[in-house]
Amino acid sequence: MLTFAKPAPPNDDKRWRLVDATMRRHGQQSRGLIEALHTVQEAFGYLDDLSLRYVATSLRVPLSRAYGVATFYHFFTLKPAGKHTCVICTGTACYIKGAPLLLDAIQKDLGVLPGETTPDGKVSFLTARCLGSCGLAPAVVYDQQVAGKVSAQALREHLSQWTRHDA
Amino acid sequence: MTPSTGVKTLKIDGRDFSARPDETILDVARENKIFIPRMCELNGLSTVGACRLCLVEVKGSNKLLPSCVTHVEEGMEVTTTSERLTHYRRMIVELLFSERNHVCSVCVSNGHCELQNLAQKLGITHVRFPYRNPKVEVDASHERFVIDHNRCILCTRCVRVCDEIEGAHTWDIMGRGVDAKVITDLNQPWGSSATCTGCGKCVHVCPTGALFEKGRSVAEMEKRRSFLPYLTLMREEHE
Amino acid sequence: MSKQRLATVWLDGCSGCHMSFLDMDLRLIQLSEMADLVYSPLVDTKQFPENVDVTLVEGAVSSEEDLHKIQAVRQRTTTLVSLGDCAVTGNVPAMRNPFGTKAVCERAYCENVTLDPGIPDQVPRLLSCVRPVHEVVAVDVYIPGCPPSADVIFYAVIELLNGRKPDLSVMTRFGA
Amino acid sequence: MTPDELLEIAETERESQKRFTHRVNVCLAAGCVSCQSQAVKDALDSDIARRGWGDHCQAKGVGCMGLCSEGPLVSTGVLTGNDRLYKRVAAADAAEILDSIDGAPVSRLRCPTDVPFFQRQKKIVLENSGVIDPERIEDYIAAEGYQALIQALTEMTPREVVEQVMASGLRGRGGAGYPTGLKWSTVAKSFGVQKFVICNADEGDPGAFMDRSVLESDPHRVLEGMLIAAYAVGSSDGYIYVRAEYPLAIKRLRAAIRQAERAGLLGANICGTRFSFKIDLRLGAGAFVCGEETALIASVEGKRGTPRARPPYPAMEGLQGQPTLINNVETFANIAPIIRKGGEWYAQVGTEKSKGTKVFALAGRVQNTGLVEVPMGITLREMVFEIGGGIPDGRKFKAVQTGGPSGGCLPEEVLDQPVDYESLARLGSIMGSGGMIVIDESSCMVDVAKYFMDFCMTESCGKCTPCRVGTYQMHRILSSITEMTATPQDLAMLEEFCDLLKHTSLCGLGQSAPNPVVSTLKSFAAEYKSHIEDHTCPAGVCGKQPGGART
Repeated sequence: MLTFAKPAPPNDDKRWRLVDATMRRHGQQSRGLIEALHTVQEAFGYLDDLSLRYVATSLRVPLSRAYGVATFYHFFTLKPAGKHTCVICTGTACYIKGAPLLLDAIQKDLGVLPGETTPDGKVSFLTARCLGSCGLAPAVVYDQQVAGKVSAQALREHLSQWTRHDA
Repeated sequence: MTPSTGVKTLKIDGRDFSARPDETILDVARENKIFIPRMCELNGLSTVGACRLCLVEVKGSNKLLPSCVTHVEEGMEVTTTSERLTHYRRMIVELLFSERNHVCSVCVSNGHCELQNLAQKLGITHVRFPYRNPKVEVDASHERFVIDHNRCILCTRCVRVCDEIEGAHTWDIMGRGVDAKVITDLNQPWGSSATCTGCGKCVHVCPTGALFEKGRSVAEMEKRRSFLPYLTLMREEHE
Repeated sequence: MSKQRLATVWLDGCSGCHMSFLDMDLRLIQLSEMADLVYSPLVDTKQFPENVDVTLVEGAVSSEEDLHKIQAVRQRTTTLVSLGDCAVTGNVPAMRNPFGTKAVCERAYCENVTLDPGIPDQVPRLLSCVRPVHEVVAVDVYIPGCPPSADVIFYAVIELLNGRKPDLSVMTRFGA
Repeated sequence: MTPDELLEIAETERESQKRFTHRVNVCLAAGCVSCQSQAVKDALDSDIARRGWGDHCQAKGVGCMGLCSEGPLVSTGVLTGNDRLYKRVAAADAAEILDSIDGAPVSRLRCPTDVPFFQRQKKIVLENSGVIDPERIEDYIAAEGYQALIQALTEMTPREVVEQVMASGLRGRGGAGYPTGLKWSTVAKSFGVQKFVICNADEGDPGAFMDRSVLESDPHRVLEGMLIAAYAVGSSDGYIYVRAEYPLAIKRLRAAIRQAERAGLLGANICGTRFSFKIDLRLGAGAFVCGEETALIASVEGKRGTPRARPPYPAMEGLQGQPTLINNVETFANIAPIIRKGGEWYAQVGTEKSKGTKVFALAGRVQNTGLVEVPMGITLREMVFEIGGGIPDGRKFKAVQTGGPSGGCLPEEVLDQPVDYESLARLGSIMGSGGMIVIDESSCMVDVAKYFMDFCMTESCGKCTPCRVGTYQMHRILSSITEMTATPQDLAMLEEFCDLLKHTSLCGLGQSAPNPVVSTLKSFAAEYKSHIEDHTCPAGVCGKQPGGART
């Protein structure tokens, strides 16, 4: 009978143990792919070819399918994030209450489009479909911290703190 | 004569047919030479009901049903062609043309292309919607084959034949929506794929000139598909 | 009955459709009995005249000149015909669209030029996007094909001159 | 756990709670947390300790109190009947609130509760929300939690459970409104070696946060609903498919599952019966289409979340090809009270065809934004002008959007219509999952339609042609209208696309993608006209604001 050996982690980075644990929890089955990718992203910040290949071969998922899954879901990113992240909520309530002004402000100030990181790697600019904080529209997430009723002015000030003196 | 147990009788375009319960409307139509347009369906591959060209009207249902995945039912009355269906089919084909860069005049599959033929069959003389003109690549890294994404209609026949018949699963879809794209392995050049066996089945099931053999010039790429139902049958016999 | 007024226009195309038009050979004489060719690259009229019954347009709309020309043609024509794939779909000229005008001009006038490279300013300015004729002005009849055969053109023109709207999908197709 | 043990826990918990004659509830749901309510709770805790009040006074973290726009919300005196609600509370206000606990309320922070926003609500799903501590199972049990489960397991047959759900008239709260009892009965009757129960917590509608609030405020209620469903249909495996964008909800769900397992309410031989059920979490990863049942199943299986043709329906062939029951969070949250009080009790609330209550996320240009639960049949006008408190800043009402990207925009003329499945559908919108966005005259309806089309375009999975390319073409036309370059022919083409997508798309996303366009074309045709014919935007949005030029 054909035997299948689970590949060894690509390197001795300890974070692979977390990924291994998730894959084990799902019985090394292909259905654990998305959960494994979540763990990779949590541990490493993003998914790259190395991790995709490792997860895919460990779970016996075709490479193209793993890549297809990783790019289908917008929560996954294939590029490392910047030092800070700024997520603008573009849910309906936020849109009605001025999210477009925030998008405009951030695009002008940082010169990047949603999903991009500034060339100096300081700030990643993302949009979210709805944070579920509609009561606080328009909402922005600065490095995991949700801020409500954000004005373009407040956003600009926050961004300039990140870009000005960044220790 | 009464049909034996399990056999269903149905009407397609006013004509009576009998069918096995595991057959789809499209299966019955095909057996009886009734043409229903389709792009994603190919005899011998699993069905996905994605292109929406094979939608038909079924009496008693207010929804249009994809004939490739809809199983026959006793007493079903199917209409395969109507003004409404033709209108929708035309729009769908026009959408396919508008999505990428289909330039029939310089295409390897000119004259042998399912999309081109269907457009003519549906009486499409122009595309009413603006072309999207996306910038997509041509990958000629494989030693024998080329993929030109400009001509891909995302029917996923290549994905399915590679997975279901060849068993390599080199192809899949990345991204989503209008930005979706067929890829090999980790979205790497086809020529560098470790899983591709170079069997060329994907090339031959591709309905357009998106997948072709190197060295073919305009209108020279004719595809061979007769192997497919044969392989599929062989496979089922072994299972 | 006075003769009808026929015109042909050449926008961004290879002139293959006009060649195909000429391929009608002897039938051109038959055509000339029904209509006068009042404007065409094949005749010497400088200005597109008023009151044209049928105009065949070859080529896509690529430059500002094309745009102005086709707008004038539309105004002065009763039945406007998109002749051939360039007019109908954009075809080969439109293959530049995904790349943008700047990159295309640089490739054409600089990268591939060894002697005195540089983007000229005396040629008509390119539009940012090559478009089929019907995206710019209303079109009445479409004759796809690259080029449509002389038979198709002859059939279409005769039908139009006789006041009928031909169904050409059975005779020709994209890329034919 | 036996029924008696459960009652004992409830009793012990109630007793220990009685000790606290004074209680300060602090909202720790995501809305208030993002306004620093945790700091308020911490300040209260340390002040209580400093005062040495620990034996009789407690600051308790609770779930959503509803009026999210005025957070952080704090309430006192809930048990004594002398309840007071405070709004926009800061950590610095802690001492003042504690000082006033037996005296006059702190008037500058006081939020009146005798207003329609609170008075017009009827709470079934949210009965524990803002009252119990979502992180403690004992608190849930003390509030009659898991009683319905025990009742079902020990006193009812699975069939009787289904019958009660049927009798309640409950319909799926995820959007389509399919009768829940019927779905349960189909799964119960389907044959499979294994059956699955899935809770759809992939709340994807932009502008909807009902499910998030329920999960954050009362996670055990959802588990209990799933347990009862599993018993009724004969399932032993459950999944909760929850958005990764809801970290707090995930954290509380994980904790709740652990607690329930420890208490013997999840796992093998629950309450000493032969019924076993386990629940696992699956994180969504940002794909709206996964709200569609078959796409959700694909995603739970670790695949791309693309829908497939139905039939076969998941109730017959779902996860791993087995019969699968999929209900959304709010649907499951309704189950425990239905079993506890009976289907007929539930059916008394609401309208003839839409029973019970519905939770709405009220947001947009309205005075009071937040979470409300109202009986079905309430009018749109009551929702917007009484509960919502009308439009702020002296502006004029323009439309109310329900059902998210699959719904429609309803104008002033229909405000007196009742909110129920049939009425909303008749008006050209849908109930949807419960997002209700109020739009005033400062918004352009073409721009709003474009916003939703942009959403559908980027969320289209790309599998079927009409949705993949059609949404792109529709978005292009809407953009040209907002850029004042569209022609009347473009408008006609837009209508053709509406028809095409509705009738030929594979799944609900594509089929309903035209709804916002159709409904605005119907009620706000003049706005489209003035963009196209007069090249002006009546609301002054298009061509000026960045919103008008977004791609």
